[in-house]
Amino acid sequence: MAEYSAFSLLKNALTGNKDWKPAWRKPDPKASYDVIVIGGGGHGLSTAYYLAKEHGITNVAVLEKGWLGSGNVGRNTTAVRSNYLLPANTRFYEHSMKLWENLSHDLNYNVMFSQRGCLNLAHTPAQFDDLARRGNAMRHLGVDAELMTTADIARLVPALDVSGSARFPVIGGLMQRRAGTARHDAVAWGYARGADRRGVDIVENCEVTGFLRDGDRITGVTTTRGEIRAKKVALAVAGSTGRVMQLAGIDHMPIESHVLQAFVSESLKPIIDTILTFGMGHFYISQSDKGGLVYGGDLDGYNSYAQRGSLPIVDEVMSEMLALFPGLARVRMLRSWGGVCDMSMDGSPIITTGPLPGMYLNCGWCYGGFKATPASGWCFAWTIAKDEPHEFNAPFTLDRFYRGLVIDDKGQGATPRMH
Amino acid sequence: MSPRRSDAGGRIDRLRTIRFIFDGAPYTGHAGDTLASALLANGVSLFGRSFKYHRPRGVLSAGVEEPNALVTVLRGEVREPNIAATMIEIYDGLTAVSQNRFPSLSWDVGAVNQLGGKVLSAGFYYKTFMGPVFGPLKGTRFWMFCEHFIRRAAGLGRAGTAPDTARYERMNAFCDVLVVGSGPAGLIAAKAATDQGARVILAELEPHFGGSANWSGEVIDDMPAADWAARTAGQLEGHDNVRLLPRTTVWGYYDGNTLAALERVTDHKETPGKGEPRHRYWTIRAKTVVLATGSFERPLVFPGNDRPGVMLAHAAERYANEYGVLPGDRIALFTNNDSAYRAALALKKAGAAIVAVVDVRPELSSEMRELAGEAEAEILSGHAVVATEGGKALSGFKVQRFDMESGALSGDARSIHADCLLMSGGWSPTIHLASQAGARAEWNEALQAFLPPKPTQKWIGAGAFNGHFKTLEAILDGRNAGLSAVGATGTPMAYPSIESLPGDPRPAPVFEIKAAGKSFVDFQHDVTAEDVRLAHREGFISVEHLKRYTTLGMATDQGKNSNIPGLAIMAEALGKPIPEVGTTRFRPPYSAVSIGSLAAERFGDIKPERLTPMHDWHIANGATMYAAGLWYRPMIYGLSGETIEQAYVREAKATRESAGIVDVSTLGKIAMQGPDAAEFLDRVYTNMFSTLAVGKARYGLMLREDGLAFDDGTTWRLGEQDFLMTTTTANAGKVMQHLEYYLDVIWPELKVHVTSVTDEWAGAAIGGPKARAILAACVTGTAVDNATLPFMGIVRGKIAGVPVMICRLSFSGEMAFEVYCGAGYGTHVWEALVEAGKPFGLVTYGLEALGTMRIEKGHVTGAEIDGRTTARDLHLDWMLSRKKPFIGSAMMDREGLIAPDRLELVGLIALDNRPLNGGAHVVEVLDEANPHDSIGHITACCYSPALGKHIALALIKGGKARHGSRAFVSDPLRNRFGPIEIVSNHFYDPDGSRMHG
Amino acid sequence: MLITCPYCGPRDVIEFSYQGDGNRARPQPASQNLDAWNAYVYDRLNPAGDHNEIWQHSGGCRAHLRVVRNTLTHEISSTTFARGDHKSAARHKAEGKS
Amino acid sequence: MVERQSPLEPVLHAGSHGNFEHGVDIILSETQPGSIVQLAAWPGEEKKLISVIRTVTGLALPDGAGGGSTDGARSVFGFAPGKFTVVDEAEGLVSAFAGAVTPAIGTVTDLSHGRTAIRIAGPKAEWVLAKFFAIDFALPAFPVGAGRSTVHHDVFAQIQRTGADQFDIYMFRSFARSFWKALCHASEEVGYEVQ
Repeated sequence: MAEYSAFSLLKNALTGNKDWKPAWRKPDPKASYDVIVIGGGGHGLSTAYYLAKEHGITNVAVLEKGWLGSGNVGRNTTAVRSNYLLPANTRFYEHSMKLWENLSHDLNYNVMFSQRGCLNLAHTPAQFDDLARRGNAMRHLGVDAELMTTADIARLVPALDVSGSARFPVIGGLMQRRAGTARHDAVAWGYARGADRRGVDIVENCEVTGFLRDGDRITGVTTTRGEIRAKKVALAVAGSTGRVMQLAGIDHMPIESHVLQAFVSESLKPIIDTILTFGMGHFYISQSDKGGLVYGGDLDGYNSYAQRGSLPIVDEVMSEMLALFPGLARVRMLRSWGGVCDMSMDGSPIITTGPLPGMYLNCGWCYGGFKATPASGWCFAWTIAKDEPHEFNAPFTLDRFYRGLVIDDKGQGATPRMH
Repeated sequence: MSPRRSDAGGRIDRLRTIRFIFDGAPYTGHAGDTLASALLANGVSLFGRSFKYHRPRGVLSAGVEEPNALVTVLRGEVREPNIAATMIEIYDGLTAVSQNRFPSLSWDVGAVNQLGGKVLSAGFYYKTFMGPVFGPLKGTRFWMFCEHFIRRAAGLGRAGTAPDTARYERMNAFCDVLVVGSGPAGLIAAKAATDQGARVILAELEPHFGGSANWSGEVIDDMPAADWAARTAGQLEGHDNVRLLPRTTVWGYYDGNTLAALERVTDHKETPGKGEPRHRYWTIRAKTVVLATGSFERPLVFPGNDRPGVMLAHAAERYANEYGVLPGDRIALFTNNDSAYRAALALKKAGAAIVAVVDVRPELSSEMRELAGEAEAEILSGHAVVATEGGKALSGFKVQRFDMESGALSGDARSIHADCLLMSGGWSPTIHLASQAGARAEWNEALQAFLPPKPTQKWIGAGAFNGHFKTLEAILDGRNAGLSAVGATGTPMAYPSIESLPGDPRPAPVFEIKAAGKSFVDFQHDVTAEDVRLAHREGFISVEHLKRYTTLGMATDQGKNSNIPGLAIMAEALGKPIPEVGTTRFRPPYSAVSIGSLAAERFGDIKPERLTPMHDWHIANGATMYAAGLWYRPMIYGLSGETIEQAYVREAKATRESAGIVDVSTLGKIAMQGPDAAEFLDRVYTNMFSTLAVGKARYGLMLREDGLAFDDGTTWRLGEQDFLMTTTTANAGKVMQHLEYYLDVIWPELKVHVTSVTDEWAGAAIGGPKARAILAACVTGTAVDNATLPFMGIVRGKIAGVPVMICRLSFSGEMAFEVYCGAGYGTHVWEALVEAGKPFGLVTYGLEALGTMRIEKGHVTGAEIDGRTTARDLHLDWMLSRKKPFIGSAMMDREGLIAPDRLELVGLIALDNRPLNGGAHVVEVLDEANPHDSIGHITACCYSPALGKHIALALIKGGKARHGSRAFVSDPLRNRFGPIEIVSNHFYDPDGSRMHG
Repeated sequence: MLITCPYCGPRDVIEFSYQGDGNRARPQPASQNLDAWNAYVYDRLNPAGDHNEIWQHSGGCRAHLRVVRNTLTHEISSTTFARGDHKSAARHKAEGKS
Repeated sequence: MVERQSPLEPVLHAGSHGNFEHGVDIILSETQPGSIVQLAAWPGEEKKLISVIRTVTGLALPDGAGGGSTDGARSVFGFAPGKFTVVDEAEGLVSAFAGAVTPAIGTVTDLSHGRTAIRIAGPKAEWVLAKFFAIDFALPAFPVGAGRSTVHHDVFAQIQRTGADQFDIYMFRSFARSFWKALCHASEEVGYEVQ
């Protein structure tokens, strides 16, 4: 398939854009594959891409029950960062960051990764110390981080209320310059196109309805488009993990499904040039290239598979937004949507072999899934190809909870809605 | 009278002239005008610029769906961007400016983008800007360089940074019936329900009730429809069981029949009344909702359909009938259905010349031919518009023969001179709220529209919302809806007499005329029919992919104009019927909602302030306050010229040398009463409480169920069945919920009541060598000597006539006492203690000195009990009873929780005598350039007056085993590196001789 | 979303706090069965459909409730006191019916 | 006897405020009762507790959740299963109950200092309260005497309707000043008087 470039754009413009080919094929599923990846979201697609690219495994099908990227890859606030507290998380997300930094070239698809920085605000000395602890932890793992004074912050985000009279005055912040935002849909489409070009079958509108078993071993799946056998069946269905695992007869998991809402304002001329997070509540905001303010806050806080938000969270998020940006009261919220998150018991993901023979599991992304997309696929592909985890995902096991080896960045314990 | 204004008709008040400013130029209009109608009346045709190509745009509609005529309203420094001119009621002094143009609306350099035309096709961003693989612009740099310019070209209006001085308010409402929309259907529904005595709310997003009745020109019950609507609304006003909400957009349909609505209370006023909110955010919990939200007219897709002067047919009809404004002198219509003919006649009556009616349908009904004849309009049936002419204003258009079946054009193009072209592509019911409520719309082939889904919540549809476009149907619908909403079955009513023009609501299935030139589907985002077909070629065929790839439907009108045409074009490309392409599910909000209204009462007041009883005293006595959660606590009581460090060092020093007093009222306090209270405490604390004697207190530790440390504090046994538990300030709420959960869900058989009494008691901790003497000097009714009041003992007495409870316990490490009294007496007792302390050199101290002394003692707080540490990590394992199970006991010994490499609490001493920083890390091997291999971090630090050193508490791998060893503090963030000694966390008076006295 | 507290009546979800999967059984306090403890603390039933949940009416009477709620539609089919039926609750239900 | 200090003292400005030119529709005051007591019965003991309340206060509790009554000087209402708030203008209500409510019946908790009582009265009382609390204040849904437990964001409140257009709000003392300010702010629109 033709490379994308400024030249190909010009050439096609001259021929009235008549010659563009589909970004990915629409094949019918074959009877069997080496690997089936369930879930045509960011993680499933990147898994297929890296299976082909890094491990030469191309006899692969990605099965998507709806349209490609209909899950959280298309429903998030597009933040990419590796500013975690605990080493296991920082190492993993930093690997992801490195993949992000070359992703557009790698995929020959502009995912618009814009490293405009991510700034966590502190409002009390205690919070500032916590941010310093986190920033130093990052620096000791070779990840960029710096503290910012209120004056620095005022220069970077003039619209922000940094006055001492604020209910929760800004006293400083932690900045990761290499963090940024990307065009979420483009990530799904870019990986899809990349995987497709390497021979992976991407099968949309193909819902998995059950698993084929040989004793304990998973040997394939039944779908709305027929039976498909495979040596290895990999799940990348964060948000629906509970439902799909039930098809495999596993109804208890260290996961709850929760709705996370996101919001977009009407298009505005540039006013916020970084990603910003509030310290006295749960609020984050950035501005898309189209000019919409993209922001969100807390989970709705109860189990749900419905992509429907609840009103109290809307109010909460908006009031936190105006606590930081009192000048934006007359800006208007244009769209809202809800994504279903796999909330794990410690706020960290699961990327592992098993729990059943022939099965591989990638889930528990809470709301860190988007930024993880490259590393998640990369590590999952490794785990599938080699039947053992890479050191980056070795800590993200399923049994870590029982063993007391949790990776709890927020220190909230087994209360998923708090992570 | 301005050129385009008829001298009679409409609901504007011609006697009231209103002056306003648009793009710096002064204009006049009349009371009742919108900015759009007033500007049209002044002959203005250019309203804005499109998003991508910066094409000149006029006004397309007359309502909330307007995609083109967006302006920024200025109120002094405060800016309100992206407001549709069609929704702005003019008032004296209204100032508005156009958007997304530079330097001016008529000369916009951004228009060069139009040259880029085909290159800037859908998805072009994804295909380029990747930049070089090597060199300085590799990675993301090249894209970010380009992005800088792209971002500045994009975006619509500019938001202000000046704080909005307006107020926003919330209103909670409950009703039997919420009626959304006040057209004939909604009005009658509201009336029917109201007459049955139900609690009714009627919400109308426009300033006037009546909907289409205000401009249909029909006659209902022998009076003009507009008068009929006004009369009906008037009748409703008479009842006190109905609330009428004009200017109110119901924008969200949430679970449990909870609806969200925005009332624009004062946007149309020059100055709001005293205390009047700008917006009122209604949260309405309705037993039943009547959806009478009407329908939208659809544009037709043809080359040049975006030129200023091209408008929706009904919009022109509205401007003529409702505002007495003619959008043009020589008007033509282009339609695929009958509704446009009524518009033609209305405009003719208002004084315009109707040059032609272009209808894609080969055959027209005799009624339509008569109407066209009455309008003296040439009929061009079986024709289509293939181009429009003119620059920033329409001067004419071209038509060709058109075959509806094949879509083929034939014959020569003929030019027709006109300054206004009206289009009608059929009507789409406004089903947004029903869709939000949770169900999927269904395609109706005859009406070529999506009709409301089966209700998933308690709502009933009425009128055009149901696809019942005739006023008579709407009124019958409305009545039935209103009645069944309250479970009534009224007597059959006499049909209202309605004079309306004939017309078949069924449009021809024609959405696009394929001819050379840009045909716009999404006007604001400049999405053309070609873009839709390109998306199809590239495989973005699901409706969601179409939306995301082309941005169709993502403009501020949220696809109200573009959804169906876009779907239709994709359907044709796929050779599938429209319903198989699907419709996107609508989500809140129905139309954009001010963020201020959503923050409502929390705008400018995000969180309540929590104050201790002695708060005012602290302020009056020079305390610098510190926000601890919602609480405010003294940080220091600084003397003039003192730095924070000087102040806390002075306070801590004085406390250890003589005495100090601190406000501890914020500590969580929970009354725990009942026969099983002691047993319950044994289960929630790691240590034993059933053995605690009445009149004694004990320090307790709680774990979480997973075996990690949760919270600590002292609990006082005031009676056999009566305990007072104290918690940390930060965890008071969490601990309360924790206890309630176990009593309610896990051990309901336990007879224990827990009540938050945090606010019942004022608390003061007074400590230091002189503390006992100070108490002795002011306490009456009890002795405070060692025998009467031993360590952890409790006595009751009086201070300055007020009953107090005194417990001898120490956080500072000195001989110390906590004095509790009724909160209302807090300041009184505090002042008495301070007074009594004067001869002894008593100081008041704040959180900084408190923190300093606790670090010297090595006590833990939230910085160490951070949700990741165990009792062992904190050297509190001596508190883990082996005699009984307690919450967390079963899980606290799991492999990961006893691993040797866990972070353990230690003390640190800076060997370079320089200040340490909280959050600094600790390393064995110092590498300032590339710090690595952290073995832990500092949780709290201070200058210790007692030791004369800079010290810290830290969580370090290996912990105790490292006591006496050396390491380095590594704080690259603040460039602070240096040698430290790792010691026990008990820096000061480790054997506690001072507090035991 | 509205939750009908057996004591307070229908109240907005803003008054409630979610306490999670109501199917979990806590082992006897003295139990040494670590797997049972782990399952209790970490494993959740997470059905797509009716779910038996614990909520606290923390912004009201503070009682804990057992709620059966559909996780696909958020429809609530039953709400009772978690600690078992209570006289005043019975009275409220009666009023509700009448 | 020592004066109890009110948390509202510095912010309670007697007189008319806001949009009062056309008369005030709201009257705000702090009732400063001498006693606020919480009584809680063990499951099954509610009836006994209710009769104790009757003997001590002379107030009969109507049947039903949230039921309550008031005689002006004394008020009582249920706010949770088996739990009641009893208020008296005079001090000493705790000791009155201490003996009467035996350990077998339930518990007595003194909240006389811990809760602040704010009274809002006037034709717009329902309107102003509806700005804060998501409960139905209409008379049929919230009869005179009845009590409700509810919350405005972080501020818990027990509200008793003590008249057709009069409500008494009991809230945590530490939040009272903040809430009072908000209440005044919300009343400006209709004009209010502070007594």
